[in-house]
Amino acid sequence: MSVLVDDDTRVVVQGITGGEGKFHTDQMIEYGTNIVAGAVPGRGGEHVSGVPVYDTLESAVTKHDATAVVVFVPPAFAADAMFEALDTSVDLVVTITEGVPQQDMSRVYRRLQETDTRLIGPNCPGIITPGQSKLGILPGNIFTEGNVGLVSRSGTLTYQVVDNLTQRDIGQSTAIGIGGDPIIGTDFIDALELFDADPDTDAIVMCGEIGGEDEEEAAAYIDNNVTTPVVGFIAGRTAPPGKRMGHAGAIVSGSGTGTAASKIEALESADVPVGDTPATVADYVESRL
Amino acid sequence: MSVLVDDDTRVVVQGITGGEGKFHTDQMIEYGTNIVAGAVPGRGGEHVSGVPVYDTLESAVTKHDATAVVVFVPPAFAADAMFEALDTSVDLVVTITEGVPQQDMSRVYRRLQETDTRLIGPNCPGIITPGQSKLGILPGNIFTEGNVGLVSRSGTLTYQVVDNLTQRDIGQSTAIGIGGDPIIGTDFIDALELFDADPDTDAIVMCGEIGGEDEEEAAAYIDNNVTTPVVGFIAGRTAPPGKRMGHAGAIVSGSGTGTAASKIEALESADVPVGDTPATVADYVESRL
Amino acid sequence: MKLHEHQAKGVFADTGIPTPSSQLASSVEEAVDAADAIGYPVAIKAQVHVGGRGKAGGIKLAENEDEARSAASDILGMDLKGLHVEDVLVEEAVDFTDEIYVGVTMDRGAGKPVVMVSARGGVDIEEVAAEDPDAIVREHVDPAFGLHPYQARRVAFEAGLGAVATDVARVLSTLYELWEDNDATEVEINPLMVTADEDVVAADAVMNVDDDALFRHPEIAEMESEAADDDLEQKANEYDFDYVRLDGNVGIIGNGAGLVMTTLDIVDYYGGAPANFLDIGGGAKAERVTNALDMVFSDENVESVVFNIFGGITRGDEVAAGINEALEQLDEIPKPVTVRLAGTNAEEGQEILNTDLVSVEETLEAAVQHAVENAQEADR
Amino acid sequence: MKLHEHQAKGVFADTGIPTPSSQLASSVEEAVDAADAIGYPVAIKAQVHVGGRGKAGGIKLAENEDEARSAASDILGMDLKGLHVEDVLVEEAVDFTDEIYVGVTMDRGAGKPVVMVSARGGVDIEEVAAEDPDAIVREHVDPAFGLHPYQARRVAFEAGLGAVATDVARVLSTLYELWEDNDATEVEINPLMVTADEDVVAADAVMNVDDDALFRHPEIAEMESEAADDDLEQKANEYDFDYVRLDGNVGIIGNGAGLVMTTLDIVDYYGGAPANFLDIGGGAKAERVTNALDMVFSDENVESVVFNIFGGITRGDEVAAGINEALEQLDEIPKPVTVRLAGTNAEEGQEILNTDLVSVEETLEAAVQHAVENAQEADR
Repeated sequence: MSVLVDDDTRVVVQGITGGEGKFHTDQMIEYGTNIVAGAVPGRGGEHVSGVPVYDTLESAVTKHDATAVVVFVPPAFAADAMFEALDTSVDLVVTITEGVPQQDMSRVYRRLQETDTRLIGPNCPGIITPGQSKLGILPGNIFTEGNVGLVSRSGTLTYQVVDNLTQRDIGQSTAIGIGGDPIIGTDFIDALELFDADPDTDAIVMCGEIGGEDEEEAAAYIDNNVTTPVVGFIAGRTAPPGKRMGHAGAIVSGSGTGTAASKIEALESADVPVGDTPATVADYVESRL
Repeated sequence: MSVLVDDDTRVVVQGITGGEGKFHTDQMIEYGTNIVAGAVPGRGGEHVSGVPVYDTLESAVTKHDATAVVVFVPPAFAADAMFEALDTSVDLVVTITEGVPQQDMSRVYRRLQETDTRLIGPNCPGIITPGQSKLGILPGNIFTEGNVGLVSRSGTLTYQVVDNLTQRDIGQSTAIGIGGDPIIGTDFIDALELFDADPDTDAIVMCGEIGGEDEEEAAAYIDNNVTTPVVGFIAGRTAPPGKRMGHAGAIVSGSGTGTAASKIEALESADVPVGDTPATVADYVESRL
Repeated sequence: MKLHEHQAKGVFADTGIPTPSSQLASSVEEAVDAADAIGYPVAIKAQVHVGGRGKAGGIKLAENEDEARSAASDILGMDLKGLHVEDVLVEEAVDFTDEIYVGVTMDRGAGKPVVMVSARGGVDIEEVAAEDPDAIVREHVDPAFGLHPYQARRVAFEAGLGAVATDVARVLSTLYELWEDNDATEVEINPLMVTADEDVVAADAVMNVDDDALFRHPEIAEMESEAADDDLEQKANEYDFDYVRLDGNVGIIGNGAGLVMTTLDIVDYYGGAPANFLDIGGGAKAERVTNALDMVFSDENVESVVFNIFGGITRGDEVAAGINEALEQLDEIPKPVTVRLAGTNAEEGQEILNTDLVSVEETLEAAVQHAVENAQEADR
Repeated sequence: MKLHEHQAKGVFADTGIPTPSSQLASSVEEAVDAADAIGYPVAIKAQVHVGGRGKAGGIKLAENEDEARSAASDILGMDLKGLHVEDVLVEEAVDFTDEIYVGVTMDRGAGKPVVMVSARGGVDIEEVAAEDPDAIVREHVDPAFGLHPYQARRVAFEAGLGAVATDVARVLSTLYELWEDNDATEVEINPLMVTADEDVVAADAVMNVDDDALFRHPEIAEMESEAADDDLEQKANEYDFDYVRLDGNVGIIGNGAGLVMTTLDIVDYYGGAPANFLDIGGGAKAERVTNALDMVFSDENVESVVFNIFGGITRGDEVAAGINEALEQLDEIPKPVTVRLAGTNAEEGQEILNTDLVSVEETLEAAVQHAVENAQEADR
C-alpha cells in the first residue's frame, strides 16, 4: 500500500524547537504522523507539540525506538545533523533543509554509503503515504490515497501534478520528493525500484528537471527493469546553459549536458511518455491505469 | 609450508631508486625474491637492479601482475605510498619505513579496513619464508627452513631469537616482523591465526614488548582459538612508565597499562610459557616440537 | 558564484600557484600605465563571464604602448555576448611551449569531486571532451580523505605530460586544496602554460564558489557584487531571490524552482518568451511579493507578468494580500499582471485579489495563455 | 615530545580556548613582578614534566606579594621527583564551581583517536579511570571525517555537564582540531574550570606532539630543546638517538629497540641496574658508535658499559672499527666496556676489536653478566 513510510513509522524531529521545525511538527502530527520525540542540544527535558525533547538524537531515537528522523536544522549545521542521524542507524532520514553546502553533502554521501540507512533529500519536501504518515512539509490536504507512486525533484511541481491527478480522481500510494540538490541520498532509480516492487503501486509519475544525468540513468533503468508503467515530466526546457534555476542542482552545463531535451529523449526512448504540461502528465497516467 | 609469501609472490618495490630501496632490492633479489618492478615518480623508464621502474605504482602492478608491494619511501611520503598501494588492490603491502606520523597511519588504517589487502608494518623488518622469498630488510642468512612460525614487534630481537633457535637446529616456516609502531596493519592475532591454519607450522614464537594491549588480546585469542603451541617473550620489563623505548609503540602509559608484567601474566594464564631470555624461549620451543 | 578571472587569480596566487604579473584597469589610461609597468608584450583581457572571450575579440595582445592603448580602447566598453566590459586585466604575456588543462569539479552523479588533466589545454575543454574524451584524464577524489598526492601524479603521468608531470601534479594538489578550502564547485586553469624552462604558469583562472557555502567565506562573498554581471541580478542578490534573467517579455513569478521552471516552459509552449526565472520561495509574505513585483517591473523588456503560486506552506491569501498591497502603492500598474493561485487558502486568496489591478485565472494553463496574449498585444 | 604547561597554554590560547592570564618566570623577582602585574590571588606552578606537581609541592597559591615571593623561592630550584625546577608559571587564580576533564588521545588498539570528558576533573584522571571508569565518557573519532560537532556534544551531555555541556563541547571540538593540526598524540585540559558565571577556563594544559611528525611543525620543534628535562636527553636529541635515562649504573648500547630493551631486562635479570636505553639504530657506522659511547660516558652514574649488536643491516666489522676508533682517541677508558657482536660480519668484528680496550663475549648472556660484574665491582 506504500513505500518507506506508513502508520508504523516512528519519527524523531531534529531541530524541533526551531520555527519551521515546530510548525511542521504540528502539521505532521495533525496529519497523523507518529512523531515520538524531538532533539535539540541544550533543550533536553522540554516538550514541544506534546513530545519530549532530548539533547542528543541518540537518546531520542534509543528511548523511543524511532525508525525515522526528519531534519529541520539550518544549512550550516545540517551536515552534522545528518552524520548524527546516520550514527543512530535508523531506517530512514529525511532532510528538508535547503542550502546545504555541496562539499558538506559530498562527505555525508560518502558516509551514507557505509550505512544501511536510506536518506531522502536534502532540499526536499519529504515523503507522504496519504492517509498514513507524512515526513516533511508536503501539504497533506492535496493528497489522496490511491495507486500512483510519485517521485519528483521539485516540491511545488509535485503539488501541481498531484492536483492535476486529483482532478481526475487519481490517488497516490506514496509521493517522494527526492530534492533539488546536485547530491541527494535517494535518486530516481532508488524510488523507481521501490515503487516497482510495491504491489499497490500501479503507475509511477517521475518529475525530473534539468541538470545532471539522473533522468537519463533512470530511463535506462526503466528500460531494463521496471514493469510498472511510468509517465514522465521534465521541467526547464527553456533554461539557458550555465544558470542555476533555483535548485542548486538545476543547471544545464556549458557543454550542453543536463538539458531537458536529452532527458526527454532518453525517457521517450525507454517508452516513457513525457507530458508537455502537468495536465498532460495526468492524462497519460489516466490512460495507463 | 609458509604463510603470506612464497615463491609465487610477485613484488613491486616502491622507492626502489632510494639508497635503502636499492640496497635491499639487491638483497631481496639475491635471496631469491621475485622482484618484478619498481615505482618512483619521474623515474619511469629506468631500470634498477635489473627491474623496470614506473612513474606510478598502478602501472608497475598492472603491467607485471604483482601480488605484493614493499614500501621503502621516506616517512613524510609513506602514508601516500600506502594509500597508493591499497588502491592497486594487491594482496600484501609491507611497509619498512620507520617514523610514519601516527595520525597519517590512523588514516591509512581507516582506509585499510575498507580493502581486502593485508598490510604488514610500518616500522617493521618485513616478512620472510626461508628458502623462498623475503620482503623487507631481514638478513636472509640467519634464517633456515623449518616448522616454527615467528611473529615479533622487533627486528633485531627477532634475529636474536632466530639465532638461538638455529643453535638448536630449529628452522622457521615464516617469520613476520609486525613492527614497533602503535598502529600497525597486521597484529599478533592476525599472525597467530595464519600460523595456526598453516599445516607446516608446528610451533609459534611470539615476541611482544611493552605498550598497548595487543599481547593481552593475543593471549585471550590463543586461549580460545589456537591449537598450535605458542611460546612468548616480552621485552621491556625494566622500562619506566611514560618513556618511549625506541619504538614509537613501546611505551608504558602513566596509568600502568601496557607493562611487561601485565602481558606476561596474560600469556601465562593462556598457558603460553614466557622466556626470561631469548635462550629460554628457544628451550621452550625445543621442548614443544 | 563565479569569480572574475582577476579575482580567481588573486586567490590562486595566494596559495602559491604561479600566475603572470597582472593589473586590473577600468580605463584606457590605467590599462596603458599597467602595461608599461608590467613590460611588453602584454595580454589585455575583458573581465566578463563569457566563454570564448578570445574568439569574440575580448582578449588582445599588445607589443607596445600604442597597441596597448588601441587594444584597451577596443575592449573597454565593448559588448561581449550581451555583457558590457567595464574592466580589463592587463597581464604579462607568457612565452610557452605547451598548454595544459587542469581542473576540479563535483561529479554530482558520483557525489564526489573529480580532478581532470589534459595535455590539450588552451582550447575549449568541452570541445576536447566531445571530440576526444580520452585526452582528458579524470580521477575521482574520496571526499573523506581528499586528493592523495599519488592520485595527482597519476593523472598527470597518464595525461602524458612527461617531465612536467610532477610539477603539474603539485599544482593540481594545490588547486584541489583551494577548491576544498573555498567551497568551490569548480576551479580550472586553462591554459596552464609550460615555458621553455619547463616552469608552469596559470595563464587563466576560473573559480566558481558554492552559493550555499558563501556564509563561511565572507572574503569571497564580498567579491560578489563586483562579480555580478547584471544590475537586476545584483538586485536579486539583495532581495535574496533565486533569479535568472532571460531575453523574453513575459515576467514570471512563482514559488518553488520546479514550478517556476514549468511556468517558463508553458509560457514558451503557448508561444510566449519568458523574461526571467523568479522563485519567491516557500512561505512568502507581503514584502517578498512586493520585492518580486519590483524585480519584474524593473526589467524594461517585460510587457506582461504572470504570478503562479501553488500553496503548500505558502498561503494563497497572504500572497493575494501582498499583491494588492504592492500594486495599490503604485500610481499606475506598469504592465498587466495575471494571477493564478492554487493550494493552501487559494480560494480565500482569489476572493481578496483586487481584480481592478490584476486578472485572475483558475488554472496554470489559462493564466499563462492570458499573460502571453498580453505580451503579444503590447508587441503589436 | 612533551610541551611544558606554559608552551601548551600558548598553543591552546591561540586557538581561542580561554586560559587564565599567566607569565613565565625564572627568578623570584620575575615571579613577584608577574604576580603584581596579573593581580592576586595567583598560582605559582613549577614547569617540569611530572604528574602530581601539586601534591609534591610544585604548585602554590599566593594571596599577596609576600606569599608570592615565598612561594617562588620555595619552588624555583627545588627538586621535583628528580627534576630541577628552572621556571615557574605565575597565573591568575580562577574562582571555580566545577572542575571538568577533557582530553584527546590515540586509541592505538582501535587505530583511531578517542575524545574523553569527565565531570570529575581536577584530580588524576588515571585514578578516576581506575576507580570509576564510567565517570569518563569516551567517543571514538573516525580519522577520515574528524570529530563531528554532534559527537562532542554527545560526550559532554553524557558526562552530565548540564548547562555548560555545549560550551564544553565547543572546547572539545577546538581541542580536537588542535590535536589534529599539531600532530599531537595527546592533549588534555585538567581541570577545565567552570566559573560562577558558567564560563569555562583551561587551568592546565597538556600537549604531547608526535616526534615523528615534528618535521612538519617547525614552530613546535623549536620548543623542543627548551622542553627537554635533562641534559643527556638534550644531547641525545642532538645526536638523534632513541635514548631514555634510567637510574642504574650499567650503560647499555645496542641496535634495535626490542633488542636493547631485552638487554636492559637481562641486565636486571642478572642482578644489575640499567643506566639507560640507547638504540644506535640500523646500519650504524663509526661516528654513531663514537657518539653513543660519548652519551654513556657522560652519565656520571655509569660504572660499566655493555655493547650488544646483532647485525642485520648493521655490520659487525664496522661497529668494531667504530668502537676501536672511539676508544683509541681517549687517554683512558673511563669505564670498562664489554662487547658482544652477532649476525652480519660478527666474526670479522670480533677479530678487529682491540681487546686491550674492551672485553669481548660471544653470547648476550655472557656479555651482560660480565658488564654487571664490572659494575658491582666498582660499587664495592
